[in-house]
Amino acid sequence: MTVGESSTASVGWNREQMARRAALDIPDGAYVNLGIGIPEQVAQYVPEGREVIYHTENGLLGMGVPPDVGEGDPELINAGKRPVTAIPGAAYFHHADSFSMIRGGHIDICVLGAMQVSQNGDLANWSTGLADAIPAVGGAMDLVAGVKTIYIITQHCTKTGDPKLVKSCSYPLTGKAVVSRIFTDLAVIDVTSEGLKLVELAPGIDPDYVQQKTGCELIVAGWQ
Amino acid sequence: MTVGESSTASVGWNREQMARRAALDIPDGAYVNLGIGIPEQVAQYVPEGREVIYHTENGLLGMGVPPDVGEGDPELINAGKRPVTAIPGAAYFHHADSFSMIRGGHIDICVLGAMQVSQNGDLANWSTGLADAIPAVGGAMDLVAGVKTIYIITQHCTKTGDPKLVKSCSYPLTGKAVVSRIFTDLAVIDVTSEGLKLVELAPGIDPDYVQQKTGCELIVAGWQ
Amino acid sequence: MIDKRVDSAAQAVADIFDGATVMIGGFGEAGSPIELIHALIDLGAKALTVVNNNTGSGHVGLAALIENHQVARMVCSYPRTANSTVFPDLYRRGEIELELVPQGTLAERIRAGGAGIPAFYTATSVGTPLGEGKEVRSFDGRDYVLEYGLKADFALLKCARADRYGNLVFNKTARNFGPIMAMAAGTTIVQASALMELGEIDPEVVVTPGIFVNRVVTVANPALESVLVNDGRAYP
Amino acid sequence: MIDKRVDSAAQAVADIFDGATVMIGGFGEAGSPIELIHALIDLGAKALTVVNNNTGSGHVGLAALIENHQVARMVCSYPRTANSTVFPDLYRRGEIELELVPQGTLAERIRAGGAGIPAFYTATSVGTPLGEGKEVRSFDGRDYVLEYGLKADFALLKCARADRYGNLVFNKTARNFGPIMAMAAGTTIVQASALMELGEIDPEVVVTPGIFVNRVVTVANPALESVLVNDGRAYP
Repeated sequence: MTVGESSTASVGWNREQMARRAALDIPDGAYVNLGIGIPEQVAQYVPEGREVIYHTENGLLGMGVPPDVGEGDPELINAGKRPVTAIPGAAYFHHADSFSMIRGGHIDICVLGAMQVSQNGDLANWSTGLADAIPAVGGAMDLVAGVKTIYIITQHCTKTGDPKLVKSCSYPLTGKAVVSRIFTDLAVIDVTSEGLKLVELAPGIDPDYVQQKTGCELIVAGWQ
Repeated sequence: MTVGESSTASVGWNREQMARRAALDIPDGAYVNLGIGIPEQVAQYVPEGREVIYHTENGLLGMGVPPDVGEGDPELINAGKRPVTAIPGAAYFHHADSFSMIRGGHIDICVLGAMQVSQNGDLANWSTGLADAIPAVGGAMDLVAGVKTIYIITQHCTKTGDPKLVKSCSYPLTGKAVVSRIFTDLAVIDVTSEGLKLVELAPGIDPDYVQQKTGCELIVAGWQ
Repeated sequence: MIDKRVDSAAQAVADIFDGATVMIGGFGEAGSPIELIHALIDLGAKALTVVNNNTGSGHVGLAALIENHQVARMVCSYPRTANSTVFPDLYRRGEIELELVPQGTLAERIRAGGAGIPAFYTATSVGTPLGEGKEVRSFDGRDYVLEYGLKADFALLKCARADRYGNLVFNKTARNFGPIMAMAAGTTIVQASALMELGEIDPEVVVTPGIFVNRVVTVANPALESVLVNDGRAYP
Repeated sequence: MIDKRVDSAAQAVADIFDGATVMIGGFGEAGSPIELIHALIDLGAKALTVVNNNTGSGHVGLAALIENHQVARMVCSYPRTANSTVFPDLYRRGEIELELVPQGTLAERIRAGGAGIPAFYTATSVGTPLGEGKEVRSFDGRDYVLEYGLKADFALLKCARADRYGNLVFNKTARNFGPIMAMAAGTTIVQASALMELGEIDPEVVVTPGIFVNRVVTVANPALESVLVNDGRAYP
């Protein structure tokens, strides 16, 4: 399969590779909140030698790996309601304190999934806006409003091939101009004041292909 | 000495008796904050059989008696910065939590001193308003704005014989319409929607005498 | 004497009235006071407004309360669960109202309600559908929405240990909404897994001071929602 | 690796700059980080805005910092002490500014600053001179004033125990402003009486999670302000 074919089944990065790539951008000493789904996997791939503290908004700083099957406490869970552990040096706190960490700008990085990201960094990731959908927002709006740096991990296009990086989001917004960097199966893209800028390509992908799969103009100036 | 003489040196209640009288109005189970000075003494005189929990706004619920001389921890103090103890069942907390108890209406009774109380319950107890005075308010404004019931213990008149219960406070206010009941050396007086109402007299004091020492009309209807 | 202990969950919730606003602690099953919720189902109070982060799972606990048509209105941030259609079904049929609040705004509104703060500003939801219709104000060049403190008539909470003054400590991430709901409710009702003597909880580690708590009932071995759901249980 | 330990108080405060806003923990001597304050006197940074409940006592700690003409402006609730004329003298001579804030409003403003709340409403000070000029708004028929969140460049705090992540626990009523100032400062500097290994502080009893702390210096036997004052000591 070569670049330019419509199926993306095996081009670019797979989910694990996307998480691995995002993990490279988590610096030593960072306080990090990881969204449910692929973002959660980022923790597994942070390069050795970096000490990173994970925050889960339900009330734990210093979240560790999941417990072994059959182990764990049903009251020690993450924001996705899955069992986790606490590392030495962890702390528990209530929801208002937890969201003070978020709203007050104390968390360095949050990695989230996306339904759409616009060229100015607007994020839509909580609702299709369909009439019969049950709206559910959780902590997404607080995270994007409060965390210093928002990273997005997402497939470049929807399952039906529509671009998720767009001029303007058609889905209800989670926050306006909040995204810093986007990790997709095809590329790493920064949100800049001039628009979306290509930073890195997945192996075998070229800028034209990424542009073709993107719903707004990509800045590729200086790209080799 | 008989009622009506200008010296009040030995008429009415003394400071201990004022504190004793106020203590009668602290019910079993109350959460109470006591101001510095005579109000502090109230705790000694709460009738036996009543369990009262004392809050000190610097961060302790369940304040106990002062430690023996030479005992105590210099970091276990009350709002007057004097050493105290903590009873079994006490709790420490930070200032924002402590004033949440106050502002949120969780404290039942606060007993404070006064420079002036007006007939509608305005309280002045923090500043003379003089140009060279160093203004200092502490928690007084928070307490009167937040605690359910504000009791005042005060001499009926100033050292120079001026009434402290007045039509309208001339000193800067601590809060408007906040006082419920006033315990003076001469009487117990309630703040009602019609004005200050005589509730009880110190031994040997008659209503006319109290009225004479009061800067606004006293309701004495029904008084024997 | 201050003794906030009551003998049974039934007694603890007995005065919850039709139309009351009830905050229910828990994030998922962590901290969910399932025995108190079941007592509220037994009591049958109706037309409740319930504040909880979620809408329960399976057919027990909060989901069962909703399924029993006792809840007229939910205030929550995430009314979806993988294993329950109770809320979605009622919502789609128009039989239950929903006030959707971002999770951090929900927490801060509850904390404000308990702290005597009638309103505050937050950047969360600005420029989104959940910010629509809200008063917007700019501070230092950034827009914020005005949000209001949230209070309740009752709170139902679960904790690990309590004493007769109502001092509480929680278990791990079951702490979540407990301390702030305790502050925001007129009557705070707690089920404790263990009851301690006064002084057995170190004053340095008390999480919720007793001033915020009205009733404590000991439920030594509380049911786990996930276990009940996996067993296919329904309440009542 | 996350290691917030620094070797000395001097090193901990070395980047405090002229004109900085510095929150200093403590209520009276309880929680007063006297060694950090003395290091700030040695450093000599000037034109500081200092946020503290009081203005110090005697001629040590905060009073000495003020006496050394390093403070241009105090934000506090109670700038009087029985045993210090340092602040009153400078204030009467017009050599130091004062922003007087009710104690609970001060605490809530600091907490708001740390929690990302730019402003909130409180009933405290309504109808008083301290409420004059403030925006008033009515909620449910009661008047409230608008108050703004308060942040600082630095916080200087004292705690009982800390670990290398910056997790803190305090001693009794020395907790006072520590946890909220830690949240509100860009750089939070803490003197700990004891340094613990990671995990030695139970996650259930951490009062200030390390995310709010930047530097920890161990001061094993901190001086007591009252002892220094009684001994007639002055700093430097």
